[in-house]
Amino acid sequence: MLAPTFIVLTAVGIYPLGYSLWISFNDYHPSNPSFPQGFIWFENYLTAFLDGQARHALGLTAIFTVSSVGASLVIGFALALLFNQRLPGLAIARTLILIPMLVTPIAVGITWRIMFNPDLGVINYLLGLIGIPSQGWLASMNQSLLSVIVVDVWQWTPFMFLILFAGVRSLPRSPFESAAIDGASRAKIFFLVTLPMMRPVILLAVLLRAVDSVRTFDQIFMMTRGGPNQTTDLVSLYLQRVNFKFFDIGYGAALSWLFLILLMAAVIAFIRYSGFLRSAAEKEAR
Amino acid sequence: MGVRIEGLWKLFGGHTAVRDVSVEIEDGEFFVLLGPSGCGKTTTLRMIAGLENLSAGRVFFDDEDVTFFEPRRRDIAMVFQDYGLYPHLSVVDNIMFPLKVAGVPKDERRRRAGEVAERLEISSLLKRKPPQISGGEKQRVALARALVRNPKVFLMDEPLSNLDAKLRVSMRTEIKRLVSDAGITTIYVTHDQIEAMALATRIAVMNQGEMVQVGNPLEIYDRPATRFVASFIGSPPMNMFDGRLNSAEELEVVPRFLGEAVSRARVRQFYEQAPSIGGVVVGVRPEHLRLGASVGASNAVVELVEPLGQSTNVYLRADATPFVAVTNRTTLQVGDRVDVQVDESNIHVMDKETGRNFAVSPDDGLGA
Amino acid sequence: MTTLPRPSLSLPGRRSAESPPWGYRARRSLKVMAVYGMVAVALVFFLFPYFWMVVSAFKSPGDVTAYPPVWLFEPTLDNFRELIESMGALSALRNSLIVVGLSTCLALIFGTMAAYALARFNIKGKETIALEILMVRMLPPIVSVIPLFLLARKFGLFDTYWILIAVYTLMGLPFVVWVMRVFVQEIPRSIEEAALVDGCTRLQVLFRISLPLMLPGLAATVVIIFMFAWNEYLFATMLTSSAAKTLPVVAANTVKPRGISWGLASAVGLLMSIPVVVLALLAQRYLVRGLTFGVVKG
Amino acid sequence: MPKNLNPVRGAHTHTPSRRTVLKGLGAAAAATAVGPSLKARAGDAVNLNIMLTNIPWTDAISSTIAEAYNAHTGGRVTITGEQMPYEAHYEKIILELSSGSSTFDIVTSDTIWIRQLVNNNWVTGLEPMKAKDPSLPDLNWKDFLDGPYLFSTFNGQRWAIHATQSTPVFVYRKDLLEQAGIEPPPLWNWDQYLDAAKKLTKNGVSGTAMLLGGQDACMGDWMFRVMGYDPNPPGNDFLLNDDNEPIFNENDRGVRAIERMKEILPYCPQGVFNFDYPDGPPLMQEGQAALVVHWLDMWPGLDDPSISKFAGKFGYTVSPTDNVSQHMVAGWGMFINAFSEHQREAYEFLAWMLEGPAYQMFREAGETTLIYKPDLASPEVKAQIPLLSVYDDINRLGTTYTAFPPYKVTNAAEVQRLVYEEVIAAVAGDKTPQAAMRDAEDRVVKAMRG
Repeated sequence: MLAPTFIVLTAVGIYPLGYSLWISFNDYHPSNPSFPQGFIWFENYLTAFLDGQARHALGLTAIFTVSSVGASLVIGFALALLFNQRLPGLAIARTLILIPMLVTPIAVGITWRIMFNPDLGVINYLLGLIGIPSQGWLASMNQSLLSVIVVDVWQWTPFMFLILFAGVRSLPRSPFESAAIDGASRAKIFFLVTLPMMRPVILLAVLLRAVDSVRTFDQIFMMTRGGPNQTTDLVSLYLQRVNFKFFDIGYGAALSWLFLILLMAAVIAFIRYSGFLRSAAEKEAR
Repeated sequence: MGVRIEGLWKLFGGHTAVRDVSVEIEDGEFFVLLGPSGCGKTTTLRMIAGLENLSAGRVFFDDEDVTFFEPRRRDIAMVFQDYGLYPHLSVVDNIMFPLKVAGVPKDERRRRAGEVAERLEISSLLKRKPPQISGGEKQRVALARALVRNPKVFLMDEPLSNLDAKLRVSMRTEIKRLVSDAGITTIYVTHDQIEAMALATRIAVMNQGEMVQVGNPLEIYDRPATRFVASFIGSPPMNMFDGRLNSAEELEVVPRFLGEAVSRARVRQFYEQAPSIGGVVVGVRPEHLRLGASVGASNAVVELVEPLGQSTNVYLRADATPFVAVTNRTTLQVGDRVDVQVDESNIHVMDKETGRNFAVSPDDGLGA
Repeated sequence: MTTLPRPSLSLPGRRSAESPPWGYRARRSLKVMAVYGMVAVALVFFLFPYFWMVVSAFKSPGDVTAYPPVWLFEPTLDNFRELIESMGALSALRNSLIVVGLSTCLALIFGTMAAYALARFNIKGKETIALEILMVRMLPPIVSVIPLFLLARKFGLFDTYWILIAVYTLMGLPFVVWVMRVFVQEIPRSIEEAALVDGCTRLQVLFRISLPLMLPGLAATVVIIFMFAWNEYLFATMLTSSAAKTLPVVAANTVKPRGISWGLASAVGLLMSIPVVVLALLAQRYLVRGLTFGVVKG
Repeated sequence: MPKNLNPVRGAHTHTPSRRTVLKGLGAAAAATAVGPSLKARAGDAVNLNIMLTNIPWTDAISSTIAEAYNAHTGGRVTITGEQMPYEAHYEKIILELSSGSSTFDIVTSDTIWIRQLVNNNWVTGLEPMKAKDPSLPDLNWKDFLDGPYLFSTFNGQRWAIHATQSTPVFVYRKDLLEQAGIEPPPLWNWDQYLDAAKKLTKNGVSGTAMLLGGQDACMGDWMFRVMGYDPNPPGNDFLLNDDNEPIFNENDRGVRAIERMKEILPYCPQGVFNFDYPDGPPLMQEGQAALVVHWLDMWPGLDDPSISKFAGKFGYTVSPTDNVSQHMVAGWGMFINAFSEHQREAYEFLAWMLEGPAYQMFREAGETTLIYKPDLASPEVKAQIPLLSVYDDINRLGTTYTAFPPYKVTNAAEVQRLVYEEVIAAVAGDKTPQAAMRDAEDRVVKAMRG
């Protein structure tokens, strides 16, 4: 019964991976046959270690991922608690709030680019109405990263919310009532009971979001293409440039592999450190 | 500490879960709220705990109005049906939790938790987490957590219902011992009448949101105020038969021997209480039926015999109407004809419509 | 024994006329107002951009770039007309439906089978498998797009439905396996064993007994993998040309070098969001449950 | 990578000829009619697939022109076009053609990528085709502007028919200049431009605008300024000399161009660092900027009252300059894919295009960068597209044409990107202009390996 999955995985997943691993040891410029081509051992990897732009992109990606996931965790959690109230109308609002994650990232990028336009966009217009001076947003080197983070938070907080909400909903009620009766204040209940009990769900949501977040491409490409002055030049955008602007496919593959290894190391560290899979497995065993 | 509730109401949307419940519970009492599921007993308890907002009414602890106090300000302890343990904390941390949020120093916390754990014989579990221990052990931990802080009032919401039958009995006696040792006012919710009888100093029977009778266990058993109470308490349940009070003279009921057992004077007494009412329900507890060897006037046939060791349930039929009797060991066999007798004082006659028991006078066990 | 009230036969309303003190009610309604206030803020933040997109889809080129923005305008369907008439949105829509629909089905079937196997038969190293599945999700798509392009060329799959279907099936598989494994585990073995005793074959058990029980999980999974495939752009643009072009490519095409066709872009965004939003609404009851991947059992 | 170096395969020249015979369309072709191939039997319909981008003249190809040509061939040849976003066009060309794909028979391409197509033998030269097969129709170039020759000719050979020609145009708001008491420019130098930008910045209107967010657009902004400083031998591009050595900062002209950009930065709209081609027109239509210098083909619709608030208030002239009278040209060409199975039909189609009416259809589809002389001579067309008046100024000032810089190198996209990154870093103030130019030179030299 595993066979079809295995076949698809091999044909569409493993084969391209193997191919790109091989290519990463080559100098390969399909755009320019007059360039040297062929097997060059680890030269691409060595180049990558000296590549300041790659380091820059990695740093930006780290900031982007940590702040975007962090912000959507906080907002998503707040929303999950908010929507856990039993009040009329909240069910509809809860459904409506899911819309951002359903919209095509391409369209999301274009729409926000329109709205963020410092001179013609509706956001600066609305801010102007309440007396806030207009901002550069995507065009400002200080705000561009923040702006793309805002968009990422906008689009994916609903996803985070959905997972966290499911978690909050499935929590047993009695420990909270115990805590209330045992004399704990609201804040203490939140920090001593809610948060620890939500831990596995939070870890899962963070893991899923982080893994998706580091790959974010479409929206940012539509909004800034890595600019201005490379202030939003995340790894995914840099990889796209190396592969599709410079057509340095071998180097692009090497960068991708290094990135993938780094990411895997981070994920494994996260899983080991947090005991996430272990606790899930324990749960399963019961 | 005494607990007094006055005119408690709880409405959920259009549904009335608790309807004008008032009761006064004395200091040190073991008070049981008994009733079928959905009768409002748990809601009442939760309103006393402050976990549920009340629609109307007042809650007093001694003479202090705590109606609008948050649970944490009421100085109470509660044991939940599913124990309400913190799954992420070890047993000892669970027990210490109330002390921790109260700001008790760490050494003191450890000492007190250790003492309570000792008393409940769970000292060997302290390092484990709730998912790793059994239901009975969880129950003890929950009790320990409740006891550790010496609360003024002890609330228990069906604490034994998730345990298996044997454990339930042993925990029951244990709870009674622990609570009476501590002398803490306890309010205990259950749907199990045996549990209620065994534990309570007083029982309040609830049905459809109303408190229908309050009294000590034997009062409730012997003098059920309504048809509901009569049928809810006792196992096997009270035999009930449709009947009519045709006049001040005659109680008509099938099987006939029941009607015949009631004296004219007593029929009149019933009739005077409600002259206009025709339909009644006649009830008699199985153990109040005496089975005599058939001496000519046998009026019933044995249909089934269930020897339970201690006692025997005998299923009978008389005048085409089935009923059950409880006797000591017997040699009766299926098909035997027997003579069934009953004392007039053990026959309950209840209003078919309102359910009121005419055999119990208004001031009989129900107070003023 | 103290004075106790008689069993009360009073009608509702008698005592309830006595209402809680003002302070108590006010505090509660303040809290409710605060909740609604925060919900309103959240709704504005999460819905305004979508609202703006919907509004822009019906604006004429002059209105859509107008500054200050116009709120009242004469709605026009020109954007949709242009999408269909000159940008091939209809055929792209058809392609998208075929490709995404088929790949969603395949991923569901294969993934559920794999999940069933993983959950039911004792396979060692479940933790490793879960990790590997996660890895597939982490792959930057740019790593595999060029090899896949060459592969597609070699086997004549370029610009056909098949290559995209294969890619999207792979994209969806990890998700399906992960979610469905949990749902399989939640089906009591005894139900299946009862069916076996009753004379079903293993396959019949799967299709008649287990599958219906897994439906909520399947519903949630469908929405998520459909959404990801439906919105996928990089592979769609690299592995197709005219014949199998899907909607995201059309969407990207609305960014014209001489001016973003803001109206067109909004129209295509709106058009594309409709099926996903409808699906999500239909399955939203299951979404909450399906998305916790067994970390919590809901 | 082994490539098919023979641009024209026998089978493909022969079969179509036979088709033409049967259609009775070319007597000369009858001589070469040989064995039929299974693939393309006589009388079979042929479909020409064309790689397009999303601009008006390519819209025309897949609609009105396709219809007209289909009618012209009696239904034998159909034309289909696939539009690529401009952003994805380059990568699509490389992926397609480097893998020897015959998906597209004709490929449209921006000037700067031409060398890539030619050097890699991915496209078939038009003149060699004609030389090999004299039965092919003549190509009629005489009705077109001279500029495009610059970028479609290599080694004395024609590689494409040119579709458009773009050139820098200086767009200004006539009304605002008048209000500020500024004499409108026939030809300004950069000091005059800066001065005007300063004066025009007020009341929410920026004096000028640049498009610094796009690789090509920003390079344009910089190059307009670079070329204003030193005379260049005609035909030299401003980026590399004939030995592919960087010359863009000769005599510090690159540095000075960056300094110019920094000088006008305060008089630009806020979004300037993220603006690319698409952001330009709405900005001007809404009246957010008063002056701009940019490619002619990127400013359509300014005089269309249905989308522009300031229609009719724009003036157009040549780009400011200090002491040179050269004018850059760039544009798009249509190439025949060397791997196409319908090269002959493709050639015939291009030849038919050059007859003229197709270019009128470009205009009807909204194209503003016209190269068809009869169109340019028509007063109605000029009234309809006031932008075209820039050609009059070019002629009046006697400027000469020069091609847009990186067209001479094979990896033009990469070279352009490297220079762009350095220019933008300097404009943003991350580096001094001198350091940026030094770095740019280093990186370009490295990128020229092989």
